[in-house]
Order: sequence, then structure tokens, then C-alpha cells
Amino acid sequence: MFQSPLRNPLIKGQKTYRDVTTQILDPLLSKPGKFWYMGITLSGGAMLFGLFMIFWTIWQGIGTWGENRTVGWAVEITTFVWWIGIGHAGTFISAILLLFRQRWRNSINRSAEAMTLIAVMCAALFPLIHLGRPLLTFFIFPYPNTRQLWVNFNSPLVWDVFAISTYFTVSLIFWYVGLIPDIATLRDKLTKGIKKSIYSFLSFSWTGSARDWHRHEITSIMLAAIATPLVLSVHSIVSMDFATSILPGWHTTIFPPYFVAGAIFSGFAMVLTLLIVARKAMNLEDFITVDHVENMNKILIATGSIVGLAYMTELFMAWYSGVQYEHFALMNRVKGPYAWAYWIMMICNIGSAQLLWIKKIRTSLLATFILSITVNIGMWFERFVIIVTSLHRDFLPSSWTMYKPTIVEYGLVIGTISIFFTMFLLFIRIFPVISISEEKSILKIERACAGRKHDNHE
Amino acid sequence: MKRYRKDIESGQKDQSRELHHDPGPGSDTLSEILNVTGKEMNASRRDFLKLCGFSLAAVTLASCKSRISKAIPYIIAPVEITPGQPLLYASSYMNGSDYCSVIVRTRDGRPIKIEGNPLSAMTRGGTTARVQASVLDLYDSARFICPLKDGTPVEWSLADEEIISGLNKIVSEKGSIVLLTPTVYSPSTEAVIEGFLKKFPGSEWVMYDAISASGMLEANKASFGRQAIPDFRFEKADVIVSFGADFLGTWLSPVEYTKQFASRRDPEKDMNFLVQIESGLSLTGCNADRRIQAKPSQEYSILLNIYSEIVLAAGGTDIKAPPCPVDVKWIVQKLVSAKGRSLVISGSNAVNNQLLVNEINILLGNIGNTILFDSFLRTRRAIDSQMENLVERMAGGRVGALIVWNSNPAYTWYDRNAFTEALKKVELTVSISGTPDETNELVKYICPDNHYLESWNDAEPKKDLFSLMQPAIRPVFNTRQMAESILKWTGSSVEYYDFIKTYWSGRMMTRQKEYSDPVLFFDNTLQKGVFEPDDKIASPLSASNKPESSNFNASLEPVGNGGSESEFEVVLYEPVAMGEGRQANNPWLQELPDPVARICWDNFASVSVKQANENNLAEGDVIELDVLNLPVHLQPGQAYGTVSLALGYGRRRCGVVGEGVGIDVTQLASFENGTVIYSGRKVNILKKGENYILAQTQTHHSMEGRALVREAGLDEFKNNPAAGNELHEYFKGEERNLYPEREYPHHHWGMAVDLSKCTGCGNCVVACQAENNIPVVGKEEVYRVHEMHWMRIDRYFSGDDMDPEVVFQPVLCQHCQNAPCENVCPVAATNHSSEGLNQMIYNRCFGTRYCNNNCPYKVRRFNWFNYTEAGTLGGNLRDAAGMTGDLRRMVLNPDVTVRAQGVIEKCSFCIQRIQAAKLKAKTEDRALMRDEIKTACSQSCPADAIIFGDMNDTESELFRLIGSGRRYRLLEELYTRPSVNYLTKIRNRIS
Amino acid sequence: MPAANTTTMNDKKYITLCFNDEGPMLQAIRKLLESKEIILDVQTPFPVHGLDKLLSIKRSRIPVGGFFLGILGAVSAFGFMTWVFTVSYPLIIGGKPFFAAPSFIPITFEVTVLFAGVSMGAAMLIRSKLKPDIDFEPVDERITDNMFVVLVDKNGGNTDIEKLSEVLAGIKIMEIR
Amino acid sequence: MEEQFTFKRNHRIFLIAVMAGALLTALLSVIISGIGTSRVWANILLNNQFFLGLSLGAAFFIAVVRVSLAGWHTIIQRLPESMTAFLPVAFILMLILYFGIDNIYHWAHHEDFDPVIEGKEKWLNIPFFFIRMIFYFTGWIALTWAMKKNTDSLMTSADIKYFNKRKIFAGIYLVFFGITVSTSSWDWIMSIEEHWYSTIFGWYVMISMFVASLAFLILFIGFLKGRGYLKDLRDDHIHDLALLLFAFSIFWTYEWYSEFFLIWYGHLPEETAYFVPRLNEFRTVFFLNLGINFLVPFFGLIRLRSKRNANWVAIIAAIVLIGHWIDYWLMIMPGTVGSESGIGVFEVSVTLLYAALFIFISFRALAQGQLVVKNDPFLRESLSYES
Repeated sequence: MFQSPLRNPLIKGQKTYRDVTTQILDPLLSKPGKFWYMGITLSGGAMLFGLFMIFWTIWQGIGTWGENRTVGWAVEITTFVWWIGIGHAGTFISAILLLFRQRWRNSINRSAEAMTLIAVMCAALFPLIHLGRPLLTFFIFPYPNTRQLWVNFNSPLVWDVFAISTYFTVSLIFWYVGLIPDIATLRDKLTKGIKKSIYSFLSFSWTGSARDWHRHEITSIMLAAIATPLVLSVHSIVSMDFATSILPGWHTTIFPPYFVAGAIFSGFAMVLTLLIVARKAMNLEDFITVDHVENMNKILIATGSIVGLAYMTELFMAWYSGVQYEHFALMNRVKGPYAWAYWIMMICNIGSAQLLWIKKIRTSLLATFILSITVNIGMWFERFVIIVTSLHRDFLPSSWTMYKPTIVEYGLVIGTISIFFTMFLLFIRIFPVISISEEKSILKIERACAGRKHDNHE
Repeated sequence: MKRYRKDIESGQKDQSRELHHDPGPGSDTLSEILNVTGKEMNASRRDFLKLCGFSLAAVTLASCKSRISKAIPYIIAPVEITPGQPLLYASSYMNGSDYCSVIVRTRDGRPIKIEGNPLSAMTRGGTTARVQASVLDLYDSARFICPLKDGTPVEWSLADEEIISGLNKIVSEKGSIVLLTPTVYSPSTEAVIEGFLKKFPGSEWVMYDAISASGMLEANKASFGRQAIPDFRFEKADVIVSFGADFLGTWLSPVEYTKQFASRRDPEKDMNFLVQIESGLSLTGCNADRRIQAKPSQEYSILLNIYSEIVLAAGGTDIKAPPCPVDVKWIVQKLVSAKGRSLVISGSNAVNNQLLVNEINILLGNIGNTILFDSFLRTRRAIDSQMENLVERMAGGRVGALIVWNSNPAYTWYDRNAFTEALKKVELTVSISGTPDETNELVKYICPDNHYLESWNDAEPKKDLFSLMQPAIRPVFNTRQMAESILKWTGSSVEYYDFIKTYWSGRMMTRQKEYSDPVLFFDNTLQKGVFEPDDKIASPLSASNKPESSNFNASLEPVGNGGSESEFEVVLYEPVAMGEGRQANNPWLQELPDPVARICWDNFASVSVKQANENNLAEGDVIELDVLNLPVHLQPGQAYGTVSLALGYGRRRCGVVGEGVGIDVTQLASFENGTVIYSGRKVNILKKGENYILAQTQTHHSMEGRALVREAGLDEFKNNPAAGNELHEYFKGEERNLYPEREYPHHHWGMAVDLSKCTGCGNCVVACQAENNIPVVGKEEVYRVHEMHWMRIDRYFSGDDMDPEVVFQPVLCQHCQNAPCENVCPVAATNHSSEGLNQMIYNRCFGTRYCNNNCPYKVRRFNWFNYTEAGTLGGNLRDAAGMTGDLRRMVLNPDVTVRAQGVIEKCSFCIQRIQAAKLKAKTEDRALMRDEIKTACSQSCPADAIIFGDMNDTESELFRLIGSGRRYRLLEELYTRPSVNYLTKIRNRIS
Repeated sequence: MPAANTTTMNDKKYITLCFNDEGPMLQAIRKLLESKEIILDVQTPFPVHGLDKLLSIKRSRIPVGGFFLGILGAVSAFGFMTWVFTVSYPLIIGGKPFFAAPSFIPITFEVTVLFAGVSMGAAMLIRSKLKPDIDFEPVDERITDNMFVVLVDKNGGNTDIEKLSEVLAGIKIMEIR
Repeated sequence: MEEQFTFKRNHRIFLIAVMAGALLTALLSVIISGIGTSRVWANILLNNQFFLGLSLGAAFFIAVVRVSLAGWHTIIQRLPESMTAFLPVAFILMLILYFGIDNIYHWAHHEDFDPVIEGKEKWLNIPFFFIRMIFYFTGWIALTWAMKKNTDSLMTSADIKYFNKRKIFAGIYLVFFGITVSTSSWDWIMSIEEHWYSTIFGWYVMISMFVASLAFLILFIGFLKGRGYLKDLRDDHIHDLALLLFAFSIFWTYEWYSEFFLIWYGHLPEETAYFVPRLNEFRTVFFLNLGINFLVPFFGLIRLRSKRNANWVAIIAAIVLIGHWIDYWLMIMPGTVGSESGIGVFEVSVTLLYAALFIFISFRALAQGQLVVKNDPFLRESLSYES
């Protein structure tokens, strides 16, 4: 298959298949460095703090949070939506980019999907602990019972349960299907030992037979095909938690696509944050090149601009609608007591994304790293603004009040973030962060491409 | 109306049986149950739970009203109690000067709810928040559980013996015995006391009211030769001018006055016009058609000007009134135009002001029209000078024995220290009161009184208007009611119950024709609760004691005058919830937000916004008023240069709940010209550094231009019944339905709230709390916006901060047909009944709080913590007010689930009552009767502002109101289709 | 799968041809097919482009199965919700109709995807007989790394290493055994 | 492979004939069956919007593929580009609305006081309405022209700078289009029901545009292939176009559902105002719209084989094209014509008139210059493309 001379190689240098294998597996087979140990202790410690706060919440009650009569949801749902959003990049990369034949995805989809799974787990924590009676969580499932009590299928929260569990399951299958050949590689690299038997167990006795590869490819592409609408659906459904209500600032029809865009926006930012560090720490610069980063940045521009467009649309419609509640809700965001949060959101989301139009910034790793973090700060505040500012001043001024998070809530946020990093650090020690077989499948083309580039430079 | 009779009759059998055997000697039982030792008593706080344990046994025992003298298991159930069936007893609420004719609802022998008695000509089924809360006082764990001598428990026999001998000793030494009580308006008790006075020569009886009306009493004596508070007839007055008299909130007889006043706030009939001239924004001020701000020191000169204007208008000679701070011309015009149909009153306790008021009323010819003396008020008859004099004599050691009943001068008397010092000089000190207070901690003997729900008594709150009090439960503790004790000490062996019966068969029997048999007469009166003799002695003012206006000397010096304008003038007022502080240990009242400031669990210094800006004071900043430190509250409508302080707070001894709540401000009162003056004292204010947290349930006071409370002037209404309600028609036009229309064929419960009538008194809030087992969360939680009240009263200010207009709006679950909350509950824990009720299934709820987020009215409440001990997890109870104590729990309504931690709750339209009534109708095989069901909030509303009913019933009052042009629904534009309807507020603006 | 019979060298029923690049392997396969050799299996480190055509592997029907299970999921989800709200326990909720079809869409969709996804994943494992096996022995450890292997049936002795090496003369073979 | 499309004379004549015939029948049906003025204007607006959408969607398509550096489309890139040639004509046709604005927009002539409309005065007033219109069109025309010009340059010179320039313009177009497509649809369609508002509306219209122009592009290709052009175009390309049609039809459904469902669920009067009539008088069209634009492409193109079958894809495309015309019809008619609106001879003839005109102009544009730009750096990728 021909490659236009305009394209840069996605794998640097004239690598052989063996090089690909060894270089990707090297971090797993060698001993972890001291940075890894530092990281795991740090995040592990923070994790314990978070876990204590979870325990405290469940034992003492939601009253330990800053929520109140008027603001029934705040930081916990904010963070829930934030994590779900982050969890979107993985499947987007592996599914949608696969359908659009973006070959550069091959070197990032593995880690992105892993991140997705972890993020979704972090997210799933919040709906659980935000319940007044978490021990009765099972009520949410439509299980047969003598009283014939079923759940309310009108409720977005029920949809959430189905959406998130489906999303997690399908992502897991997708991820694991892709992982099997690489686990086999790992298995065959290892000599006898408990590790080997574990990996051979996990490798499902993969042989690499042509027929298996055929089914493997078809299944992947098909899973990608169904995962694509799934990605859209999940965050759309999450957005409906708000959009189905009648609360000004929550009830707006643009939410589903706008939330999806926002989700992919923050997801890619998180992928960038992780990979820019990972490629350095695990010296994978040849596989995750600046072009990869730039491509992801382009997606940041696109999604970021869509989000910005949605903000503007909301503002305009709030005025255009002529509904005083709508109008007030938006004005309250812009210049109410929580305006600071609104402007953080505006600057971090719109500002940073638009900076990426400049190629210099787009291709600078440091700049990208910083921006990717600001984006995720911004996206956290986006959800905070949507939830808290809409609630704290709604229809009846008599109920208006303010919301201030407590240490417990900070603990939960820090806790999940540390859980996330801990699990990611474990992941990079257990599974190859880059899909070996997929890299090999494009190696030839990229090598040719790299060769051409090489010549041009002479 | 019908309903009550029925219920009472249903209780009649048991009643009469109950009547004919005496309650039996309750005395020895409890001392057996609790063999309390002194240690335990002194450390009552430490042994709180232990005591509760005892109390549980005590109540369980006390609730079986059968002849017993030993503790026996409940298995032998008393005949008259059917478990699960409420018994209703007509009775009377008497607490100091607070009076209300009530119906007590008991379940399994426990009183659990107080309702107003509609048969009473005085309170007509209305109650106040305090009356509603009084049932909780019965289960107050701070109550004395047996007689005490120097703080150690003793047997009644011993205490009686020693007291009697002590009294005799003093008599023999020609010493004086003083019986100190609040105003006593129970004829039988008065008779008992007379007997006592006879028995002990040289003994005397001093009446003392913590918040007295002696200014008015003396003035009336001077003006009319009647030392009495007249029978004000607000319903007859077209124009009412009130000088700081909060007659809708606390003044003299608020329930009666509210009933009268509200009956004239129906715009379809002719409305009255209320002018309120006051310093602090009172409940009455909020409901005034025109409110004028004045400093206390200005009241007199304003009165004087009004007086002189009227004199001039009557063609009299000008009496050269001093320059008037406010424009009174138009007021005078209104008054004069309504001669004989107007009413001028003053809340001041200064004799001179009251004299002027009398003169004005005389000139306006109101005497005999809106001010009657035939059936004068008997609940406040104390004269302050007598108390002052008593304190002096005590200090001089000229009082041998002091028997204090149910009054607490050590806290309420303006010069508390003088009293406590003087008390030390008294040889024999006895206190007859049920709960610990600042006074009885200083006395030798404490002979605990019964709670009124445990007592027999009669009352004559107004001349020739009688009512009876009967026990709904046998004494919970080893207590004895006051009259009983006095009788004992008088040496009489007769039970007070028999005493009353004989008194009635003697005095009352003759004054009626209906019954010939005294027993029958007594029993039936007992069932009705009230009695009005056929031969009312009319006593109009005779010409002789109607003074000539001319010989009235108008050059009297006003009280509390002088001092430069720059200074603050203090205004002490009686708060709606706390009153004079008798019920300070009542969690319900402590948590009831002040109707105007929306602050609970504290009193505070209200200053005007302007003042605050000048002294740069922020909400909660602590200021120093001469001797006191208080947090500031920025009160729109507060007169510039005044500071209002609520009495009744800062109790030092009353029980765990009330002690140390707020600041005691009585010492800012003063004694001038023979009366205690509560207002006008000049103070300097000084801003302190610190800021104090006030628990406020509403922090935003503007309606933000939203049509939540819709109002119109009376004249506009006359032209167009839908005035101010134009939006209703508009939104009706906008209504569209994407869903199939749902029918509610059988019943469709609904409610109408008349905003013109609602005074915002807060009675419904406590009534709801009592009926529905709503937890008390405490100050800290209220501050964190975790309060639980199902029924709240929104209060909005409009217009200028210095002179705002005020509206009240009771908000409860609106029971929307298209309820946004129902849609989003994941487990369908809230859904709609076939009778249009928005139901909440607590067992199913697991607390996502989604419903509350999606409720535009924010009427849903979440159990943030384990407030009720009904939670699934242990060790996390947050009970700020000891409401989960075994004794307090006795007040719980068994028909209503106690909600667990993490569960959403909300108004259910008192579904337990609906179901009970339906069941009753079913068993009696009949259809539900119209108005058979009343919700807790609507039943006892003193203003009759809340109407509950079936919207399918085309004959019902509710249906009529829904048809009226004033009807609208909150946030109609959302098309949630609420079942709660509001009627526009019609103000009687000056045209 | 030959994996089972790779335990000892002598009783093998096939010859193993090893290549270090896909190019020669593809040539070899063409040659072998021309000379009517029976190719038992081809094992590669990654899906080699065009191999399916060469070995005329016909397109797997996994997607079809996925599609129909998806349909099944949709029908059962929508049907269940309809039954619950109209037959089993109709509740009045927010004035909405009992049969609130639009509200059923999200769950219907999710269940559809779940059924399709899980079924296809499972189908792949089953059809390829992939199962966990702690002590699994591959034909050659290097296959998952950089070796391309073609397994040719001995065809009852008709085919042997000599024959193959002359058939594949001129093609760069790493190993033949 | 020098390919050159020639716009044959008989085609021209045929198209002109169609236009003439359509115009005639339209006029006749106005005279005979007395079509109301509002209906006439509504139809003009409808077809303006629809065919403008084809151009804008096509421009969007090329802009996207160019910004994302996709190679496969290179062989057909001149077709969508020539579809944008209709824009200036669309501009003129839109301006004509000025004469019929009262018949379409209530806000343009309301007499009775209406607070809601008064509130929107600042945005909904005739001068500003046309100022915006001019602004949109200038932007669109300028940017598409710039892209086109660089493609033309690529026909003669192999200089990479034209390619890069084109990419930059594509980027700018995406931003401009992203904003204006929403605002323009608010102006021209949403403001018909001036009380109603929906934040997603702009994006919904945009997807509708894009799917429609994809469908037209497929038909366009089909026609050329039928005439023996585009020899190097293989099933792989068709497959990708079909896949896009399939995917975006689903995406359209998603947007449709987002709007309808949230309004149905929230049930706020000011929002349900839009769907109440559509679910009552226009019930059949309402569900027909959903059926044609979702079910047909979904089940029609779900199989791999069907995606690779050019004729079958063309059939589906044709149906979807009509489907999106109906979509616009449903957006516009209930608010303007109301109860007496319908799809009759008049509608058909007017649409035919527009269609012929559109095709005529696109063909003329395509005929100028190579059919396949031989200097495009991605051409070889496109030729060797396999899906």
C-alpha cells in the first residue's frame, strides 16, 4: 500500500520485527526504576487517604459533604462525569480511528484503552458512594422479586448503569482481544516460571495461525464498529442526567453531542499527559513520535472548538429563548458567585485548545504536556459549573444558597486520581503499553517511509 | 366542625368511664419505679439516658389509666384504649398567659398531637406554634420527677409536712406568706388560693406576668375605672392603627385576634385597613397595609399629634402637640372617616401612652364598638408595681415565706439580681413548677407541678367564657398539680378534681338551662371543652366612669425620652417562637425560624440596613450593647437608630436543649412610673472583632422579579378579580401536552393557600413537624442548610431595604401531576397515586437526591445524617436536641414512618389522615364526607389560610377557590401542574 | 491444532518451514499451492496482508452472529421494559404514559451493543478454539516475535523435506524441519 | 490517465428542458390549484435551504478530508468541489426571500404585542437578518472559491504550496462553517417558530446537510461511472463513501433523538410547541422522516457486501436524498403553511427546477479542468487505496 511522501514515519528508524518486540517488552522484563517506585508509593499513599474518606462518607453519611437542601449534587458527580469523560478517549482512539484507518492510533490505543478502563472504574465509584444508603445499591438492578418492584426505566440513572457497565464490558473485551497476541509474545519471551504460566494462561494458547488472525481482525473491526456508537451513547446518556431535568442550565438539547465532544477533549488530554511521560520514562520515543502528539493535538483543537461553540450556543440561546430562568442561570454563571469557576473553565478549555492552532505549540512536547493538564482542569470545572451553578440558584430564590466542598470531598477527588495513577503504574508493569503485533503490521510501510525521509535529508 | 363532635363522642364512653373513677393515687408508683437517689438527681444531665430509661417505663405505665398502685406489665391493657385507634380529649392549654382551647390526640395512651378546639368562641380551632409544640414539653426529660428538698428527692408526705409546719411557724410569728403566681384565670384555682389565704392569716397573693400589660390595666383604670384588658374586636374594625402591638404574633391573645383579623382579609368581603407604627419589623408589621417606622421614644409624640388632630377635626381646641416625626394627617382622616369602626392600640407598657390611646379611642367612639368591656380578657391581670414592692419587702426581710408557682422572676424580672438577693432573705421558699428554672434552683422545696396534659383544671380566659382542662395521660412522674398542693397545705383532703366538679355544680350549674343533672352537665362540658353561660353579665361602661376628654391632661411627659438622637434605642420584643422563654427547652420551637428574620436557635440584634452600612456591620458581626454582646442581623424595615432584641432566650437553667441558646436581654428593660418598660432604653453600640454564625433558613430575600407571590391592590381587584394574576391566563394559553391526559376519577386531593390571609405565623410548620415526626437537626445543621421542615414559609421583601413590603408564602410539596421528581428516581421510590398524590416510598429510596435536584420548588428533604436512630449503620447518630431519647420519642406519631439516614422525605398531604378517614368511611360503609379530612397544617391554621380538599368535589370550598380569579399555581410556566393552588395576595392599599 | 503434536520430533505429521520475513513466506506458499501441497497452518507474528486471499480463507461469519444477537438483545430489552411498565407493575411516573417508548431507547441500545459485543468476542475464542492453558507449547517461541512458519502436511510420507526444498528452491528459508 | 469530463450538449438541453417544464408546471399549479403565497415562498425557502445544503455539505466534506490529510478521496475530490459552484446562485435565490419574508416569518410583521418576540427584536429584525445572510454567503463563497482556485493551480503545477494553501483554507472554512451553519439555520428555519428554541438545532441541520450532500455525491459518482469516467475508482472508494453515508445517517438519527427526546421528556411548554403539531397533523411525515433517514440506510448498508455494490449504494443514496428533503419540509412547512401544506405537483416541480439548475451548474463547473487532478500529492495513495 502506497504512502504519500508528505507523510512522516510513525515508527522511527529502520527497525526489524525483533527490535519492535524487544523495545516494547523491555520495560516489562527489566526491573522497575526508582521513579516507578516513587510514583507508586506517592499515589498509593494518597489512595489510602481517599479510601478512608470513602469509608467515612459511607459510615457517617452524605452530611459529611458540603451538599445541602438546594445543592444535592456537587463535587462527587462532577468528578464522576469527569472520569467518564476521560474514559472516552480510549475507545474513541481504538474504535473510531480504526474505522477511519488512522494508522497512528496503533501505538497509542493500548495504553489509551487501559486508561479508559481504569477511568471508568474510578467513575463508577462515585454513583455508588453518593447514595444515601449505599448498602442498598442493588436496588438499581431490575432483579426479579416477590413484590414485583422494578426500576424506573424513565430515569437517566438507570440508563447510566446500563451504559457504563456495557461500555466497560465491551471496552474490556475489545482491549483484551487486542492484547491476546501480545500476551502470547510475552509468554514466549519468558522462560519457565510462574510468570510464564500466568501469561500462557492469559494468552488463551494463541498460536498466530492465519485463520485466527483472520477472525481476530474481523472481530476487532466489528467490535470497533459497535464501539463507535457506544462511545457516543455513553456520554450522551451521562449528559441526559442533566438534560432530562427541567433545571435551567441543565435542560438543553445540545448536551449529548456537546458532552461527547467534551469527553473526547478531556480524554485525549489525559492520554497526552500520560504518554508524554511514558514515552520518555519507557524510552518509546521511536513509537510515539511528535507526529502522534500533533495528531492528538489536532483532535484537541477540533473537540475543543466544538465545546467552545457549544458554550456560545448556550449563551446565545439563553438570551434568545426569552425565558427569564434560562437567562438568569447563564448570567449567574458568567457573573454570579461562582464566576471564577466559569472563567477557569473558559480559559482552560477554549483558551488552551485554540493555542494549539500554532504549529510550534502543537509540536512542542512541554507545551502540550502543560496544556493537556490545563484542559483537564478546565473540563473538571466545566462539570462543576454546570452542576453547582445551576443548582445553587434555581427557581425559587427562597431556596438559593451556596455550596462549599469539605475536606471529605477533596479527599474523594484526590483519592480517585491516585487510584487512577496507581492502577496505570501497575498496568505498564504487566502488559505491553504498545500493541506489538499492530506495530509490526505497519512496520514495513513506515520503514519505507522513514527510509525516504532519510534520503530526503541527505 | 361535625368531625370534632363525632370524634369527641367516639371518645365519650371511655371519657365518662374515665371520669367516674378517680385517676388513683399516682404518688407512690414512680418512686418505686425509680428509686432515685440524690446523686442521680443532681447529675441529671450525666445520667440523661438512665433517666430516659426510667421515663420510658414511667410513660408506659402512666399511659394505662387504670387503678394501679404497683408497676404491672402492659399486657393487662386498659379497657378504653384500642391499640391503633386515636382518642381525642377536649382540653385547655394554659401556660402563664398563653391560653388556647384544644383537642388532644392520644395514641395508645400517649398524647401525640394538639389541635385547636373549633367550639371555642375565643380561639375557634386555631393554635399557635407554641400550643402545637406544648405536647413535646410533656416528654421533656428535664422535668422534675419527684419533690425535692435542697435538691435531694423526698417523699411528698415529708415535703408537705415540713412546708405546712414552716407556714404555721411563720403565721405564729406574724410573718407574711406570699404566693407568687402568674395571672391565674382558673376560677377553681382562684377559689383554692382564696381558701389558702384564709387558712394562713397574713398571707397574700401576688400575681406577676413576665411580659405584663400593667400599663394598659392602670391606664384603663384611670380612663374607664376598669382595671381590665378590654375585649378587642378586630373583626369589627375597618381601620386599625397599632403602635408596636404585634397582635398577630404575640400580643395578649394572638390566636383570637388573628382569627378576627383574617376574617376581614377576604377581598370579596370588605377588607380592613391596618396601619402599623413600630420600630422592629414584627409579624403584624409584615401584614400591615401601611407600615410606619418610629423610634419608641417617638411613639408618644405621634400619639399626641394624632390625638390633637382628632381633637381639631372634632372642632376642639389645639393642644399644641410637639412637632411630629411622621405624617399623621392621612391616618387621622382614615380614623375619623371610620368613627366607631376603627381601633387604635399600643403594645407599649407605659401608662401615659395607653392613656393617650384610650383618649383617642374615646374620641373615635370606639368604646362599646370595637373595644368592649363586657367580656374582658382575664389572662393578664398582674400589676408590675406589686412585684416591685414584693421584691423590696423581700429584700427588707419582711417576707417569711415565698411560694412561687410557674413563674421565674430570677430570669424574667428586669432587675434579676435584686430578686435573687432578696430571695436569700426569705426563710421558707417553695417552688411549684414542673421544670427546672433560674428561680427554683434557689428555693428550698420544689413541689413539681403536672404538665397541663396531666392536669385537671378549668379556665376563664375571658369574662364569662369558660373551658375545662382534663388529663390526657396520668402523671408521667411523681408530680402533683399546683392546686392539689395548695389544697393539701390548706389542710383540705378533697381531690382537686372533685373540687372542680363541686365548684362547677355549684357556680356554673345555675348559669345554664340545658342540663338538669350536674354530672351530665359536667361530662358534656368536658366533651365540648368549652362552656358559655346563658346569663352573661353585660357590664357596659356607665356614664359615670366614662371620663370627659377635656379634663384629660395632655401635657404628660412621654416615657423613656431624652438622650441624643444619635444613640440607639433598644426594643425588647416577645418572639413568636420563644415567647417569654417558658418553652426554651422545646426543640421544635428552638428550630422554628423567626417568621421575619428566618433565624432559629438564637436571638440577635436587628439593626437597620442603613445603620449597618454606617457602622460597617455585616450579618453576624458581634456588637456590644452597654452590657451585652449580641450578633447583628441586618433587618430590612428596622427603624433607623433602633435595635430590636428578642426576649425569652439565654436561659441559664431549663434543660439541655435551651440552656445557653441565645442571650438573655431582660436586663435592658427598666422600671419607670410603676411599670416595666421594654422599649426606649438608650444604648451605645460598639462593634467587636468577632463574627458569630446565625442559622438562617432563607438567605435570599428578593423575588428577583419572578411571579412567585402575585399581589394586587384592593381597588385593582375590585375592577378585575384576576388583577395581578394576568400571567395565569397567559400560561394557560401556553399549556401543551405531549402525553395522554390522565384522569383521577375517585379523589384528586388538592390544596389552596390564601396569601391574603396567611400571616406567616409558623403554626403550620410546627403542626406539620409534630404530625409527621420530622426530626430536629440543631443549629449547626440548619446553618449547613440541612433543615428538615416539610412545610416552610418563604418570606420575600420587595422595594426599599429601609421600608420594604413583605409577603409570606407557605411552600410544601406541590404534588405535581407532571412531577419532575418522579421521572428521575431510578428506583421509582417516588411516584404518583391514583388520587393525584406525589408519593414517597421511604423503604425504596436509597438516596440519590436526584429528585430534589429536579424539584423546582425544592421541597424535598434529605436525611444527611442519622438524625433519628432509624439508620442501618450504628455509631453515627447525630441527635442535636435529644429527640431520640426514650422519653422524647413518646411524642412520635405511630402512623408515620420515622425516616432513616440517607432517605429523601417530603410532605405527603398527611396521607396517614387521608387513609384513616377513608378506612373509617369504609368500615362505616359510607362515602367520605366533605371536609372530613384536614391536613395538619390546614387544621390548626389560625388565619384559615390553608384549605385542603378534593378537587373533584364540585361542591367543596376548595373547588370554589380554584375557580376564583385569584387562583394561580407556583411556576405555572413549567407545566408541572401542581395540586397546590395559591390565591393572589390582595393588599388594601391607600387609594 | 498442530500444537498438540509438537511434543516429540519424530512422530510429527508435518514439516515446519520457517521464514524470517513475510515476503519469502508468501512466495513459498504460492509455490506449495502450485505443487498441490497441503498446507496445514500458517503462523505469523502479525496478520500478514493478502494471506487470507492466498489461503482462500473465506470471510468469517462472526459479524452475522453478532448482528442477530444484537437484534435479540434489542428485542428482549425493549420487550422487557414494555412488559414491566404496562403489564407487570404500571406506575404513574411524572404524568408520562405507561408505555414511554422514547425512554426505553437508551437501554435498548446499550443491551443491543452488549449482546453483540460479548457474543462476537466469545464467538472468536470459540471458533479459534482459544482457551486458557497454563503449559501451552507453541510450534516455535519465535513465531510471536519475528518468525513466519508454514506447516506442510507430510501427506502420509508422500511429502518430505527433500521434496519441499526442491519445490521451494531459490526462496530464502530460515529453517526447515 | 488524463481524464476530462465534458458536459455534453444533449445533457445541457435536457436539463434546460427540465427546468423550463418544471417552471411551467409550477406556475400552472399556482394558477389552477391556487397555491397560497405562503406555500410558494415556503417552497422557495425549502429548496434554497436544501440545495444550499448540498453545496455547503460538499465543501465541508472536502475541507474535512483535506485537514485530516486523508488520501483516499483524492480521485473524486473535484466532484464535491464542483458541487460548491452552486453557492453564488443560492445566494441570489436566498436574497429573493426579501420579497416574501412576511409570508414566512411571523416576527417580520407581527402586529399584536408579543413580549417574547419583542425580546428577540435585537436579533430578529429584517435589516440585520439580511446583513447576516450576506455575511454568511460572502464567507462561504470566498473560502470555497479559494480552495477551488488552488486545486486548479495543482492541475498545472506540481508545487506543494498550493496543496498547503488549500489545506489552510479548508481549516478556516471548517471554523467559519461550524459557526455560520448554526446561526444561519437559526435565522432561516428556527425563527419560523419564533417562540421555540433548541440549542442543538444548528448541528442537527448541519448533519442533515452533510448526509444529503454525501448522498448526492454518491449519485454523482454513479452517473459519471455509468458514463465511463473515473476508471480508477474502485469498490474500495464506494465502500468508504457508503460507510460515511451509513455512519452519518446514524449520527443524524442520534441528533434527531437528542432533540426530540429531551423535549419530550422535559415537557416544557415553550419547547413542546415545536413537536405538538408535528406529532398531530404531521404524524405520518414525522415517522416517514425517521424511517427513510434512519431505517433505510441502516439496514440497507449494514452489510459489507452491500457497501461495496455501487448500484445498490446509489439506490439507497437516492432514497436518503429524498428523505432529507422531507426532513427540511417537516422543519419548514408546519410553521409557515400549516394545515394546508402538502407535497403535490407544485412541490415536485419546484424541486425539479432547483435540482436541474443545481446539476447544470455543478456539471459546468466540473467540465472546467481535469476530472482527476494529476499533481495532487495524495493521488497515488488514492489509486492504490484498499479498504
